[in-house]
Amino acid sequence: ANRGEIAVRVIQGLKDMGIATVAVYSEVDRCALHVLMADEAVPIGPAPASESYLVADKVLAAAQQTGADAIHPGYGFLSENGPFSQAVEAAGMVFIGPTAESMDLMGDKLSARRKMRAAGVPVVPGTDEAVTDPAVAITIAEDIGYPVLLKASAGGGGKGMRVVREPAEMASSLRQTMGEAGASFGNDAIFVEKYIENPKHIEVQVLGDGTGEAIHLFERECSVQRRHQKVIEESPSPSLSPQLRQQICEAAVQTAQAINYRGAGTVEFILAPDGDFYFLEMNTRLQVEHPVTEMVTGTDLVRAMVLIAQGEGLCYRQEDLQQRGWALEFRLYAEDPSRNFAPSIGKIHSLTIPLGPGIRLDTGIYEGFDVPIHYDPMLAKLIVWGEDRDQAIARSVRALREFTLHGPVHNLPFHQWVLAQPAFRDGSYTTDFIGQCFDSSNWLPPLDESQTEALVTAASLFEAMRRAETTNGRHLSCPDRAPNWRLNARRRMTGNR
Amino acid sequence: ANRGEIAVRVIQGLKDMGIATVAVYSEVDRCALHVLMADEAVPIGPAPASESYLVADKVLAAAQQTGADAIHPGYGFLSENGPFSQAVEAAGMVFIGPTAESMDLMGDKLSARRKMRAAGVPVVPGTDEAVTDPAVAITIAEDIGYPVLLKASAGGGGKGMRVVREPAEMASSLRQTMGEAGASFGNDAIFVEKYIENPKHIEVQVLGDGTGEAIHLFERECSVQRRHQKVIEESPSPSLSPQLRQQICEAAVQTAQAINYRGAGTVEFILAPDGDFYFLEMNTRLQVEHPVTEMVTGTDLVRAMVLIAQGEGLCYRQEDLQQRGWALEFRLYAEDPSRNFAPSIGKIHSLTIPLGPGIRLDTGIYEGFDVPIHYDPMLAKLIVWGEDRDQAIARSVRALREFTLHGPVHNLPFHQWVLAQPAFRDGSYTTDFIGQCFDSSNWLPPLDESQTEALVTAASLFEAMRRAETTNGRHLSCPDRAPNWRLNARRRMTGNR
Amino acid sequence: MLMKKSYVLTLEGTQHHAVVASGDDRTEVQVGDGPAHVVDHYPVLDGRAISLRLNGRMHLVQITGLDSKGNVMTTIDGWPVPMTVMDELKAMALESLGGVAASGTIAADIPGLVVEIKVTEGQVVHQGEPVIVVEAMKMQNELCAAVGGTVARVPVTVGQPVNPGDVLVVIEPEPGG
Amino acid sequence: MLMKKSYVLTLEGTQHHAVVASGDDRTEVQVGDGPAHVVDHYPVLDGRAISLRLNGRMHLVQITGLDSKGNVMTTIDGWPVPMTVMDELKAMALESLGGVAASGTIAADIPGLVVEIKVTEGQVVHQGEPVIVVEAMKMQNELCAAVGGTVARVPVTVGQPVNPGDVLVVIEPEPGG
Repeated sequence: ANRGEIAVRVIQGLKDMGIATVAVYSEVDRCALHVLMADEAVPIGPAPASESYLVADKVLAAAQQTGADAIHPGYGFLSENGPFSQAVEAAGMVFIGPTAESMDLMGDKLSARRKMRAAGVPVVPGTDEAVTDPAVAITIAEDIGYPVLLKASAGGGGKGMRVVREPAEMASSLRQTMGEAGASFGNDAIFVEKYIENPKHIEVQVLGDGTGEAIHLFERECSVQRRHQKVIEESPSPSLSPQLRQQICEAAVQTAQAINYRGAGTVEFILAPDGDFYFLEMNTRLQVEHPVTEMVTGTDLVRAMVLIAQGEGLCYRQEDLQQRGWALEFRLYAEDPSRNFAPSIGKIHSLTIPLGPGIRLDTGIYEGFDVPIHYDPMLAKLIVWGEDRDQAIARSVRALREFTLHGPVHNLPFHQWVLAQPAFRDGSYTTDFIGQCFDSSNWLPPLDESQTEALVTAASLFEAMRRAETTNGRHLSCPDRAPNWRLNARRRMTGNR
Repeated sequence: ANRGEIAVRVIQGLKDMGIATVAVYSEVDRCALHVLMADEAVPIGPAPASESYLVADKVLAAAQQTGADAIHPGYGFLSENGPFSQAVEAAGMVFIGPTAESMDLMGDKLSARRKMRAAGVPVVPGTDEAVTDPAVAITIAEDIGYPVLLKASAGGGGKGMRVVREPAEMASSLRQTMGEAGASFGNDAIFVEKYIENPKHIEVQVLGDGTGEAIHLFERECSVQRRHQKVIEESPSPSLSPQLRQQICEAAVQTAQAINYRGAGTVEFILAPDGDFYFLEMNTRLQVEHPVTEMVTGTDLVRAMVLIAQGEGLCYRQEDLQQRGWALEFRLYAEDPSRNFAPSIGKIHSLTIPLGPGIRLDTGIYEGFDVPIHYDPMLAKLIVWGEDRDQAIARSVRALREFTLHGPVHNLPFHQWVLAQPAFRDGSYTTDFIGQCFDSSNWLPPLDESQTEALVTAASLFEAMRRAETTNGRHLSCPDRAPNWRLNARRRMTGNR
Repeated sequence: MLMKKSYVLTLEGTQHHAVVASGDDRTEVQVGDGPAHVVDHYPVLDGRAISLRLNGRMHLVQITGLDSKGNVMTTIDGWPVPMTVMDELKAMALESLGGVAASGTIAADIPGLVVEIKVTEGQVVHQGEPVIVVEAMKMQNELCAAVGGTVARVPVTVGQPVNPGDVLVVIEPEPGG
Repeated sequence: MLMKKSYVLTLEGTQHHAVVASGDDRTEVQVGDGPAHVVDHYPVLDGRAISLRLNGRMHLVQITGLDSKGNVMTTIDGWPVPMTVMDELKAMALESLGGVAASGTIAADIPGLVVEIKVTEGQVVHQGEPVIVVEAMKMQNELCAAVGGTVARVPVTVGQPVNPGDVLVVIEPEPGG
């Protein structure tokens, strides 16, 4: 019940288990890759997600109509929607994910904080109750020390947060944050917590069997973020000592056990410069960045989720799991780094995919696909594995040079930029890294002479050949006469002869 | 100093180490993928390998002209040519491979037999001396028991071998084999060894530092062969018990140590149905099927070779190496299984590559490339990793369905056929498997109704659209008017709108 | 208005018939004597394949045109299947050329107007003899008898607009015609 | 015989000039005022890219034509670089249209024969005034002044064959021409 690369990933995972697949799609997604790859596909309405992918009833109907036994929600859309998972189970189907209770509990930051504190998991110093009175907020702030963060209990994705650095700001900030929260999440509960500067984002992949059994698949570091969104993730984290790794992974397992978590989940922590870590939130779904964990631990999380949902419990034992090598994930976004990462859309005119050792590509696009405006601009994920971090980085540089896309503006060059930064190379980067180091007006390295000569030569030759064709009576550069079909006949003369 | 997928693999491996690369190419290979990917490229003559890739002087000159520090020979061509490696070193460059002594020793089956027997490695019962007199051969045969195999000491690739089942055949067989050997290998030395029926081909990857230090990277099974050539390889082997695995791997290490082997090599064994195994030969180069070992052990053999060549010794310790999961390799050959695997050539009109978890593709081709007649018909290798053999097989089925190629006739469907065979599924297959089970005249499964309907519908629509274009005044199906350039303009209307 | 066209396809040695009726808004396909239904289809993968949705089931058919003679290479579920596809008339023509007993049915090749009918029912015609003229885009196309025989039916009249696939003249082949 | 053509390219905000001289057997390219040399180049990746070999170094340039106005998207070493490329005349035309001081140099657009010279050195011409006629494939192409000014040179004579890029007339633009 999803679209794009995650739907493709899930379909591939199910096929790898010999399970038949049904895709759902909105009007603009008839030719999306997940639809092309599925065994069956059901249209569920107009392009806007609110009229298709987010409409529980339509997804349910599609599943019933095709006689599906279970629904995998992917991420986003209905993946963390308690009522939907209940409806799926009420309809006699299996929801491949956690219980509605777990979702609701973790969906509310305040209830999650309370639960975790009770379970002995460290949480960021602050309140466990909603605050409405600035005076109260100020007392708390004095108590835990400025700066503090005002956070919407129902918030997420970086929205509904505000830093307060001195008492004077408190009243207005509180008012504004409550306003936003009420507007965006229909819940204006706000709480106060210590604002940790230059933190790292460390998260731990967990699997739970729903009866209190839980294991971890080690950590991922996702501190490379722009606008509070992850763009590059890696596993292991370069920031954890073996001891710290063990502590943080154990805390994650505690978290999962405390709520009898079922399925795959991610416990997110915030790691302070002083080495203290605090529970941030738990994502009760498969994560975008799950492949780095799969590459390093040699596992298949989709398979694990399905087996758990089938009641077969955990397919791994903690003692059998270990990290081997290093994996990096680069999210390919249709966005313009030079324009503050503004989203871009359009047809994929040309796509060259990196191949060879240590390369995995999870993609939702293909050459000729037209990227619609209506959804997340993430097109694909390049995952690179290496024996160690240095090799993984070197291999990533190679892969990003092989990886080309003409069509929407995209962020592949941005990834090359990140790989060249000392703060990334030495692993010291924090979630403020991009904000501090990236200058959108001046980040592209100038072309060297040989590159410029090559480009000038190539473009002239291109134009000369194009012109030669045109004057031969064919008007290739005139779109309205472009044929619909790429016949071999047309291709016979392209290429290398 | 090679071409095709292995040259691409080596170039990628070197780039992953930050090392600049120089490709050599024959006249027909100017647009081969290894040339496109290299930093520099040097033409070394006409298409026939005997006038280009096999000419040591030309390769050397190219290396010197570009100031190369070292040469990686890949496999085939000059990779096991002692004089070449000596010439490279004489020219003050590094040959990334073993010493000429090792190559020569292992290149001669008789000297290899003697050496191995001395080193305590089990060899197939037979003679260690050349035989010319039928009478002598018969005595030996009586001694070790029929059937026996007459083998050319300089033979290889399944040539220069003859099975003798009774004394009466000996004289003529011996004469013929000597004749063949003299003609094909310029050396008519023949020896007699026991012929083992229904054997399995097990080989062990080894790394040696050249001073007697050697380690193994576990086994590969390569019993799926047609015309004595491997088509599918896997690691681990489904045929080895842990004990047997240990014995055979230790024998391989003994072999490498016995000759102070330097670099990456493969010790091939023949495994008899009764569980006995015998030394067959040692390949003193990187093997086609090395990726299955890399996937299972999490290593990079090209990197290991380079580090050894740089004098940094072995980059792995035996105790750190272990097998994780299961890997299968499928060789994509341009050949027609229905016509006794006769080679095919031609332009790659259309290529769809499998992606997603557990998939690796090492390729020497791309869409638009024209497969030349002059070289090995192997175009690419699909390597599939799974947590266990069942998952690896299921995933391979999925990947082979995603993998399509229009152009030369190829063997991807043949791989699907193999995966469906009980003898392969249960791992009991031997090197005689294809010969015994494959009926070239009747192996393609009939299409089911829905597939037929889909094809008929698709082809009719295809023809209808093509016709529509033609009558619109464009003559797409007329090659001589095909444009040289695939402009976006032409592509704008293709795809999904 | 739907424009109909009949195709003869050969795969795995068997012949199949299909009728494609395409309009501006939709395309109907009829395979064999099955029902004609609207087909949910799109060219995808930059023109390398057609995506078909046949009663809910998805089929991704890779297809490459090899020449203008209707030889195409297709792949479905990873199995390569060579096919030939041509419109019915061409098929007939080839048959008659091939000496195989050709059909006596003459159908329209292009959409147009019947401007002249050179034969009447019962008349004897020889193979290759012009029997009817269809005008399209100011061009007169003379259609000839693929076989010799007796004119059995002429289901059209002068001035009548016809679409590709419409039967114009039916000839009863004479023995060995 | 080589057919020459001059191009004006813009990338990263700077303008570059290149001359492509193509014959049946080889193609020479001259970038800026560097030497013209034979370029080892092939369209590859099914037309998605050009493979260049410039004194031994390999460059794989992905290139996609975006329109007929010379806007192309290129990628080299993983860096996307938008460019515009157009032949010199078109560039001039655009410049003059853009009101920017246009060049007074008029060069041949197509290979042909000079059939008429409408001006003499020293003569004053107005922008848009026809100055020379080149015939190619039985078609007379009248070339006009991109700027007004005084004719400085007419390096060709009637009856002379010219190739694209050859200078035909040079006009000394008048201030603000």
